[in-house]
Amino acid sequence: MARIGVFVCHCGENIARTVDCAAVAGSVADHPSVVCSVDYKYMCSDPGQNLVKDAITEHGLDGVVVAACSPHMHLKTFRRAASNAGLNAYLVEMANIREQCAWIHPRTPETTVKATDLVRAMVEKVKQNVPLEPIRIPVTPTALVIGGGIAGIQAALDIAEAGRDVIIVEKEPSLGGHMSQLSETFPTLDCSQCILTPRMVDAYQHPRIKLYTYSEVEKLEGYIGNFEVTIRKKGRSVDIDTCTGCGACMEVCPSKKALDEFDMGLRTRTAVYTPFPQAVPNKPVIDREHCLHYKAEARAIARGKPVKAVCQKCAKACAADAISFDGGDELIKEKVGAVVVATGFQLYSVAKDQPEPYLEGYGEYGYGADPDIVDGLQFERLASASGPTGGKILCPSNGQAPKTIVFIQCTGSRDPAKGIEYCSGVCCMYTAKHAMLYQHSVHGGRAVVFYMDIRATGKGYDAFTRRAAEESGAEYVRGRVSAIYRADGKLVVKGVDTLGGEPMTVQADMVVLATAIRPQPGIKELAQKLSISYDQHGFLNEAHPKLRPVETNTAGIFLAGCSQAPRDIPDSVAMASATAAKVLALFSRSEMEREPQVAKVDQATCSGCFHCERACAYGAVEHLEVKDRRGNVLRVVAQINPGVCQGCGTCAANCPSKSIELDGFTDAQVFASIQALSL
Amino acid sequence: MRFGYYPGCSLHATAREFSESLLTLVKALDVQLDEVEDWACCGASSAHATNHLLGVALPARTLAIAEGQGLDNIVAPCAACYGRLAGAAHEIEGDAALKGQVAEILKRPLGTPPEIINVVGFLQSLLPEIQPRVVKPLDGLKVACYYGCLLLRPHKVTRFDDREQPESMEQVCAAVGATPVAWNKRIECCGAGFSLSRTGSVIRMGREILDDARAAGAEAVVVGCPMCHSNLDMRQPAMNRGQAGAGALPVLYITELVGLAMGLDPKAMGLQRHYVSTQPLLDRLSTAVAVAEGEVS
Amino acid sequence: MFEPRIVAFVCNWCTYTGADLAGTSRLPMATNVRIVRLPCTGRIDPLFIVKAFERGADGVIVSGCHPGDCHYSEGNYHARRRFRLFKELMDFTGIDSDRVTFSWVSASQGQKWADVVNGTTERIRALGPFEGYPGSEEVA
Amino acid sequence: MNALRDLARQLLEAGEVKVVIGYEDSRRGVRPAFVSDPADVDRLIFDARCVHNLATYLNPRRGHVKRLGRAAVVVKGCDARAVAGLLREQQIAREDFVLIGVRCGGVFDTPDATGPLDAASIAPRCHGCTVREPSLPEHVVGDLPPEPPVGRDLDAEVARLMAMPAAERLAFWNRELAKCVRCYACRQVCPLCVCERCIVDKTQPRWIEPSAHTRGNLAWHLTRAQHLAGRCSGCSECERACPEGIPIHLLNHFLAGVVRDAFDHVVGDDPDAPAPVGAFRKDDAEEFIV
Repeated sequence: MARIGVFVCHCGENIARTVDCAAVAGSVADHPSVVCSVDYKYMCSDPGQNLVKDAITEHGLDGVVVAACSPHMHLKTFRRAASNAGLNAYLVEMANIREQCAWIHPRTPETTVKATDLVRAMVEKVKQNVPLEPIRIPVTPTALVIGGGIAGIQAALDIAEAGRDVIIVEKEPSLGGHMSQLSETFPTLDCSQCILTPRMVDAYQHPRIKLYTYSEVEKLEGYIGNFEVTIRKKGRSVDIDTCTGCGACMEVCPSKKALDEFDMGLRTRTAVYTPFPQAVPNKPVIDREHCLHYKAEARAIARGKPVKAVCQKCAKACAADAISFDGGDELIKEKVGAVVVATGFQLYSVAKDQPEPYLEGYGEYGYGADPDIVDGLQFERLASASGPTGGKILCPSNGQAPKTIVFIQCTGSRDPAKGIEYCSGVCCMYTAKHAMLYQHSVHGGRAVVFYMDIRATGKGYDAFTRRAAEESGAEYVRGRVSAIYRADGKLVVKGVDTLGGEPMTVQADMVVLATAIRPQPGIKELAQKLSISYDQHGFLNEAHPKLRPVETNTAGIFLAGCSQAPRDIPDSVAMASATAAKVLALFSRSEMEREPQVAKVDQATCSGCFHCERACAYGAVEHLEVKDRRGNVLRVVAQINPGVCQGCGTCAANCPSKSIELDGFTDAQVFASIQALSL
Repeated sequence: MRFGYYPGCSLHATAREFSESLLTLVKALDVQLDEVEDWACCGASSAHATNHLLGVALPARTLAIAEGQGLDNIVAPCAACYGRLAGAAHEIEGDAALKGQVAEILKRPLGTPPEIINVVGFLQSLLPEIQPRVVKPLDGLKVACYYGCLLLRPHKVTRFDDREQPESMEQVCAAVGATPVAWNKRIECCGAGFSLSRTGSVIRMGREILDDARAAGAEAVVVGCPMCHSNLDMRQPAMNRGQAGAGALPVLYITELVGLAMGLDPKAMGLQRHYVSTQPLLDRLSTAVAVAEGEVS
Repeated sequence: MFEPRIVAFVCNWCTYTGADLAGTSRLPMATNVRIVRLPCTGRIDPLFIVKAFERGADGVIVSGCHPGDCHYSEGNYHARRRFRLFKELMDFTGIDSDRVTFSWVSASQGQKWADVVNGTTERIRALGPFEGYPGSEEVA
Repeated sequence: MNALRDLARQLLEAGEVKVVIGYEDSRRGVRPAFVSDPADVDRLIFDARCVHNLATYLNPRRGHVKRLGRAAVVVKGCDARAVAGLLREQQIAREDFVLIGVRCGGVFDTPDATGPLDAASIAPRCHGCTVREPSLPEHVVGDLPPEPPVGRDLDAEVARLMAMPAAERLAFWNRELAKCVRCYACRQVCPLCVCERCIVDKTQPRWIEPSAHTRGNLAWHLTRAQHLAGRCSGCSECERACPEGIPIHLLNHFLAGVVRDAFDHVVGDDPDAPAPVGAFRKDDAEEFIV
């Protein structure tokens, strides 16, 4: 016979105001399995918890029902208390008589009846509970950081500095990400390269950081603490160990027409190239799309002809003999315990062709086809000392300094008609920065900024935008731009000044569009590989918008920077450090404990139809061969890997013979609840 | 080929040449237009400015009649008519309650409205018929294709062409041998219905359009809307007044242009009705043709 | 007035949390609904509903995360297929499928939960006791 | 028929199989035959009375058949769907048995039928048959008989029931299901009821009441139908086996329609085709969910 204790909480007046707690305790006391039933003002307080603990000892309880608030609030509290008193934590359940009873009903007899029903149902459930032990899982204390921009670098350095191993996978040939393209940074106007390069070098040289550049994540298997990642190391054609970085290959390369990605297409580069002078590792890579040899090879293969060596001047010029045209992609497997996703962003483009059906370009801006209409990152390159103009702000069309420049904020952002309704967060700030950089570069020039609102909420941000408007002399016009076209050699910008209530036209030499921040291309495919979710735009979903902002719903995978939402540098770095803290907490023990809410298969009755396997989103179902003594396979049945199982119970419901039980929500427990509640 | 046809009021009055050129053209193309019986005014632009329900019910009546007549589509050459008919169809399709209300007022059942086709889309679809019949290619006549507002807007109603960078008129003009120029005021408003109430504004707006067309080297402006035509044609002397170097710029309906390329009689198409004389243009074209033929022979 | 007995099978992450939010927001609700908390709608076997009716419930609510929001990414999609079959089968056998409300209520939709609870209660109240459930007379 | 017997003899003599499972005549019509001796192959027949779905003998639950050794099973095109189902669910391995396909011109409702195969006597499952020539078996024998007559259409039966007021439909099923004596012949004959232990035999907890009353009967038949949704091969052997004549196959047939309309899936004889069980589409219709 079960010996169950019931503890009804008043929650001060929160429950007692509408529920007659004493009556609830009294009526449940009659239940044949209940050996003690009490009510108390604050069950979660120390004296309240002691009441539970004492009753466990005194009555030898084998089950506890606490009727109080939501189990989301205090189930852990009471399970811990019971555990301290020697009762298995999983023999404790809560009846939610606050949020789902007292707070939504008036003080009527029905409310008390409902509370009693909920408690009785929980008593019936607890009778079916069995002791469970937390699942212990070994942890591989190595972190995988996807993305080598500022967020990825920060997370990697924080983790490595704490003495744990880190693997960085960066898609591009160099670390650095978009931050390395910026000229100066707001709100201090310090040089981006100057603050970033040392961190890149630190990461590169750190003994605990292993760096895979020009590589992507191919596959992630396993579960928290025990992932196995497959990394696709793209064929670089340059052996970075023997390469001295002398640059002789680039001097001889005849293919010079590839648009330079780092300079946002504002100049061209050779097919063998180092993305930028401070690249880490500072070793070139051969871009196979533009290399004459690889182009010839692709053509030969397509026509079914033999492959012959073409050009290969770089290899001949290489004194270190580091260039080879033989190698292809390489797949590398690594074991990791946690993953930080820091894949960053791309800019929305105003062009006609859009990557998503819901996005639309800006036909009214001529789809941005005019060379003197640039986006924010292009302007960064024009303003950067290492950029194509050596830091002089010049019109791409004619190399002249723009006497009048127009900045248009919220291009794409906050514009549902174009498909993006969110605020990109950083454009108000960088446009202010751009306006200042322009005024420093082109003396006496006119800068006009079209804005919708100025959102400058960070530390020192508002003062910064004010400086742009009030000291640098940028004309801030609150309004939108309806058309840009070229007439008489000028870019005619037609807009409206909504504060002045007048349409206005600016004859400009250059227009800078603060285009929206979007997640990296391929983010959805990556998310699917990692089994994490993303929103309609492809930004990765955090587990909770406020309380778990850097975690995902997949245990052991964390988010930093623009992969989750538009972020500026300080926010990205803060997020990165937060993920590092989460990773380090996970790595602080050699084993981690997990709630034992997992599915189990009754192998005696399993018929091996594997409907469970088809329904499992986590791949937790394995095949187990049942053998006789001579080793002959009799049957193949399902088996669930408790480390992978997340405890949803979809397999249990899909099992036709009900041979799968979900601990914590077993058939017996659910059945008992239904029986008690339906009558 | 057969199409449903809604002439609308303008084509019987100020835009007679639009009607004449269209009908001459379809005759030459062997295309039959079935006029909607007992059609009424589309309501533009006073009805929808006065009473929303009236603004929908007026064109909806025409749609219902056409549907009853078994017409799958209606060619509405006037851009304003096109806008009102397509707008009404869009509104009643998206709002069952409104549809019921309108059906109640009209005392007619409303099913699926016919497809509404504007004059540019109509000609585009007929290009395979038109091109073999082009006997007087326009010798690269530089034309400024002027869309105005109503062919394209609101885009969710018209779903026609690119709303900001359209190409359809250029396509049609190029197909008959004209050279569309690249210019900037293609989709600007001409002032439309303010022609009488705020003439000054209309003159200013029209002047900007014509100036831009001239700057781009256009020899003629091509339109698909009676309102645009009357503003740019009838008021052109006022627009050109005091403008140094502002020569008269003929404003042609796109149907007229296509008809000229097909060698149709300018008079039958009403080209003599224009305020800005089309004669210099016709002379230039016939010289060009004569030269071309001379070379051949 | 007839007070129906309604059992709700809800997922822990969206609807249960939404129901808690309804409580925190003090949204008034009928007292007729009793919640059975499950990890996911994917855990719900139609037999749960059958059992509730057999046992005397007059109505049932099934509710979980909206498609795409499932805490376990796919559980609700599997559930949706199961519910489709069960619902159609109820109709085919003549068991009033109006006795069951299938809904998606997210953790932020406290008001929607209150509407589902009150709406279902009103509907079931109007339908009266579920005497039509086969063999329900055999319970007592 | 000679081709069938020759093939059976060949397979037995070569030792390729230990038993051929086919049909034979008896005093009470056609019945399944188990032929292990090549001398006995002349017992084997195939005609329109061969209604049985012999795929059920491949169901791994039938240990006694398994013990006879490697088998060759005679299957009609429709029966092959059940074999495909067993393969799809990894209940059997293709190399463990041989299939002898027979070309079919439709079968009677019962194995002891006499008289001509006509609209009245043909089994409803033959309606709109597209698998008269089986594709799964490695051997296919016999000539293709003439096109079968058009008979009863179960879709029409479903439509007739759905046209009734719900209360009348409930009364119909109440009346029918009240007859169920819970003999489980429907389950035993089903080639696709593969569970080691049927849910109805699970006692802790007891989801489906075992005694033969309306309540438990309904739970049983609802569950059986759902467990077969998207899997049922449509052979209607369950209904033929029912001693009470309950139209239980209608439930399966109805759900097959739901699976077709809602999940865009029709059960076929390709073992590698994906099944709608344990699957979903993100855009599955959900108009019934608020």
